[in-house]
Amino acid sequence: MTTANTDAMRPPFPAERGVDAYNTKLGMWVFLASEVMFFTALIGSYIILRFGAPGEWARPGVVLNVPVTAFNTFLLICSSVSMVKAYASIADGDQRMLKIWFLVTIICGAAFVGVQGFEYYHLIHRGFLPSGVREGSELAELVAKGTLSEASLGLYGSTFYTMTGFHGFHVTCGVISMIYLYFTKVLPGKYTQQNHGGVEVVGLYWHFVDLVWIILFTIVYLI
Amino acid sequence: MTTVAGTPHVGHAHSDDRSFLRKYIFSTDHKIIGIQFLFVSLFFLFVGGLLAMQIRWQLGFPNQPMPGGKLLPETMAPDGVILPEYYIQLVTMHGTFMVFFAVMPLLVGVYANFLIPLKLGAHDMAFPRINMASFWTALLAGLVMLSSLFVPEGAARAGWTMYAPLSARPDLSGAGLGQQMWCIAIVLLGLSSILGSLNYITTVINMRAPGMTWFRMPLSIWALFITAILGLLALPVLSGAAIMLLFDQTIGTHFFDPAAGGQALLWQHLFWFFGHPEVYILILPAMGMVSDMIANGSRKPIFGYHSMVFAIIGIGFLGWIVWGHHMFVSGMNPTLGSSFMVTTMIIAVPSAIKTFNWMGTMWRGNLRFHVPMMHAVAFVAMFVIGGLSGIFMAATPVDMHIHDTYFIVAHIHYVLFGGSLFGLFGAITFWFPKMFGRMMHQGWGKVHFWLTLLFYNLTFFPMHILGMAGHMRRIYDPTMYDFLKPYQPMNQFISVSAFLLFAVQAIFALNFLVSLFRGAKAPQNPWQDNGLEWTLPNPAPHGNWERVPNVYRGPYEYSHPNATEDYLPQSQKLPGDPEPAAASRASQGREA
Amino acid sequence: MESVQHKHPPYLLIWLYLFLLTAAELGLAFQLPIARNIKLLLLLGLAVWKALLVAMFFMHLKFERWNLRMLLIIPLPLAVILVLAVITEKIW
Amino acid sequence: MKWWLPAPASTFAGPIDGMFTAILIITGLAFVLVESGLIWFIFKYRARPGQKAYYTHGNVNAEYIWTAVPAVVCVGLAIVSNHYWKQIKGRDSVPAGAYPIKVHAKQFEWLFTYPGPDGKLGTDDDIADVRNKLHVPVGKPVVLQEEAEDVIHSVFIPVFRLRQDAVPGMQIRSWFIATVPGEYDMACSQLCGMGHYKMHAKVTVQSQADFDAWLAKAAQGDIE
Repeated sequence: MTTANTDAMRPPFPAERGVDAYNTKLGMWVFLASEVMFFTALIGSYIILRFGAPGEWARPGVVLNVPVTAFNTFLLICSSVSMVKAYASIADGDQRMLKIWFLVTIICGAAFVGVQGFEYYHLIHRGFLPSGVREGSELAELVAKGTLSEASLGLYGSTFYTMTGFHGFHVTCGVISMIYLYFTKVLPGKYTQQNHGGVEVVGLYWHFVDLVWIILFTIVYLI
Repeated sequence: MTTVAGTPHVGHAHSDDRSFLRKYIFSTDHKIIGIQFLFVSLFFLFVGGLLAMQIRWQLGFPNQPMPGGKLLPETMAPDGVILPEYYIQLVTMHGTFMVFFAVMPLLVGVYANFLIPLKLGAHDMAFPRINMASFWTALLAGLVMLSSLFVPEGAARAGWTMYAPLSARPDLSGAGLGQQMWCIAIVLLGLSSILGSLNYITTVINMRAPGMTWFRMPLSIWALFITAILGLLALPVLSGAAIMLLFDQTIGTHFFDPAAGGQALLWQHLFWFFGHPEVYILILPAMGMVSDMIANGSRKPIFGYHSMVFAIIGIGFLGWIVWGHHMFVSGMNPTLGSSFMVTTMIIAVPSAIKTFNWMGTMWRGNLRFHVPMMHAVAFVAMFVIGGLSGIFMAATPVDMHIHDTYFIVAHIHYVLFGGSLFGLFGAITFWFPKMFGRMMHQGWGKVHFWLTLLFYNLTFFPMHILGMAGHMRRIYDPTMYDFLKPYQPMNQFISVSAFLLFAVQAIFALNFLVSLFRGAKAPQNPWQDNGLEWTLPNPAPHGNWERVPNVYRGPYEYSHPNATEDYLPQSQKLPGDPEPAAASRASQGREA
Repeated sequence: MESVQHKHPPYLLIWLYLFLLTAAELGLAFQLPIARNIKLLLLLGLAVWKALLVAMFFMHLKFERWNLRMLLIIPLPLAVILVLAVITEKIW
Repeated sequence: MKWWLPAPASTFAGPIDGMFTAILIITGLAFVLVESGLIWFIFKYRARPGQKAYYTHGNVNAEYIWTAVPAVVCVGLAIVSNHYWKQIKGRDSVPAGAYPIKVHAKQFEWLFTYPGPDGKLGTDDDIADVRNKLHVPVGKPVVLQEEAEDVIHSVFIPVFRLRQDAVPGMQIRSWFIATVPGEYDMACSQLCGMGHYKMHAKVTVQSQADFDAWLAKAAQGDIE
């Protein structure tokens, strides 16, 4: 009785309404506001620590593999587009295109997580750890040659792995929930032109994750 | 769309065929979840109190065996004498339990859940299942925190503020696993609060009964709404910080480790950026509920409803830009200190407005001193002391002397005990009939009130004097210091008062438990209140309303000239009241 | 059901924008020999531009009512206050 | 047992105690006003048969007054606070030629380093790492250069009204002028671990001559 209405794409009636958004959509926006603050804590700490870091911060591209991540960025942007296309399809009542675009989104998202795992594996292999540089690794040699300043590498590792790790965690959560929706709602054709709140709401989350990555990519990899 | 004016919707109880487990344990009903929060957080309140008693024993009677102390293991108190390492665990866990697992869930978990749908005329929360998840996450967090007391090295040892680098370095604090469990529990609690907050916010924005416009909402709901916003935006910062702290402890990151370029003050900034809104999370709901109780007890509309609302909003906003006043002597840039000092002084103003408006409400009223009203008036009286003592700390030069002394301890207890807990005792008594269908005993309630008020002041007022003398917080043995030796009798006096204060809470506990089973059956509207919740039977059925009532006026129309009684429920239609526009906007009502 | 009535925004065009902006960022970061501070500002500007594109079109903020937009705007000043206050700390 | 602040022994004590007293008077007035008002209302307006409450939603003028008065008072206090704050902690407040003493805080003791005859820290003639004994000359500005080895500690000397955290990774300066010769307690006021409570030092304020004599002896290793 009470939950029946929450997924429908209209505000609950009869009621005073603060915003013209149905509950799940409003709830997702509210949740995203809190996510902004969570990433503020992580990104803000990064900015603050970088400002006060001893020794020169590693220049972009020295430690991190930017081309791979640029490809990853591209993947995530593509998945965002396919997500919004999926939404537009079902808003026009097109079940077939919804299924296709939704699947593309899941694949791009999963590929992003995979590439990030690959990136982590290689970084750790090269000696880049959350605590700094591993003794006797490739990066340790760069430090010995003076290409890298060791003083700030500990902070570099700490902030890099925490920020990208938590972003990756969010992407993973998004992929899992999309797979769940794909099999329980999308494939059985439960979304309709009138009722497709789930696609819109998971889309909001997905675009937000994309948005965070756009910021992270710039400030972590390029600056 | 007509609602029969003021008629109780009795006899509409839905046929409820849910199993016991669904109904009382894994329930999605906001009322049951509120009650679950109530029992759990009262338990943690008891735990926090028990820890405080041990602190007081050590301070009053250092190095003497504590009565019953032999029950504690050797690692805490050999022969009943508290060890210094156990003492700082006590200090840490008392603060942690009281702030995060007692007062915060009591105010927000219990009353936001219980009151928001009932007072706004909704069937339930916007997301009942998320609501249930929020409770179970909070319980899990509490259990993790509680069990950390019993791991080999004991619980976290860096104070409830968990200042790094002490908290980040197991080799320096002496506690490894306990510190990690603290972080994990706090992250879980943050998750629970965020889930709860997004529920409260969505419900308040989208699910108000027709006619329940923003400025017809009771002040309790306004306060809980702003509290939810504060929680929504503050808790993730704490969670982020706790995660970084956890990584510092476990995987070797260097966020707060100055040796590798990390910043010790970063933790303080993040913590207090969360921490100051948190302080208002701990007091705003009590302010809101006290406003309801004072208007009810005075039989008079609240004085200056709009300015009360704006004061709540103002506190909610200013609460974000005062965090640096916890850090005046931390080595923070003194110029930054000046700006924080100014904002801190300014935040005193909305609190002053609220205090005077409460007094204005009582002025020329017809005061009924039922137990909730007594607690509400005591709230005002005690909150004033806590608020005024805050001005001493806001003045930066004075803060140099009283920072980290018992003056601060006195201040926070005047606000959290004198404020929040008095508000809560009142609220528990006030909504007890709504929760359980029975009344709490008024006579015993009054006995409990007077004894608590007495021993509470005897416990916490002398702490101001100790603080002025320079008595530091969190020290194991004050008799180590020549300048504190003369104050030992006062410490003993405080300890004895604290034991008595703790003991008289048994009256409340017994009253609560006995009333649960033997209390007098509650009438429909025991306090003759205007709130929507009192149009329902006690306790309210699952789903609350058959048909959502229409709302015709604000919540505080007591002694209205046109009403026959001295109260006028929000859903009672007087001749000439227009039907709310939202009621006719759509034909699809949400019938059961 | 307002969102159905109005025409969908040109999503593929925005995708193209995002792609080009990302390419521009990469070029800026690694190819262009300009002063570091200017580079930093330009890169941040591009990132904000991209983020705004995503928020406005993909998340439909452009088509929402102001009070829903407010929801996401409220935390932003708080974030800025936190970071700025702590950074002033380092500058003294 | 004194029911007041400790006896003052530095130049800061005057303004700080003065502000404390002023705030006590102001808040005391507010306290008396509110509490006596409450008690008066409780008696005067208690429920009586036949009495009906006065139906009003408030009074805008009254609200203006009780918004404006606290606002003015608080802003006034803020101005006064800031005035003294700048004198005590301000960036440029440390007097030129203040006598430097290095304070090295670690779990759970204080190590003080005094400059030798050259009056400068960091030179060979420093009298390094005097444990838990702070000696200062009376009437002369002294600047403590605080640093911490492991965790945050806090220098707290109640009679001087001086408190300043020592933070690892930061160099923090904190100054005062002692006014009354004598022996005082110094404590750590920031929880710094298990032994926090026993991290105390003795502060001796003495005349310049006595101080010089003590310093000369300390240079020989005799710090008593």
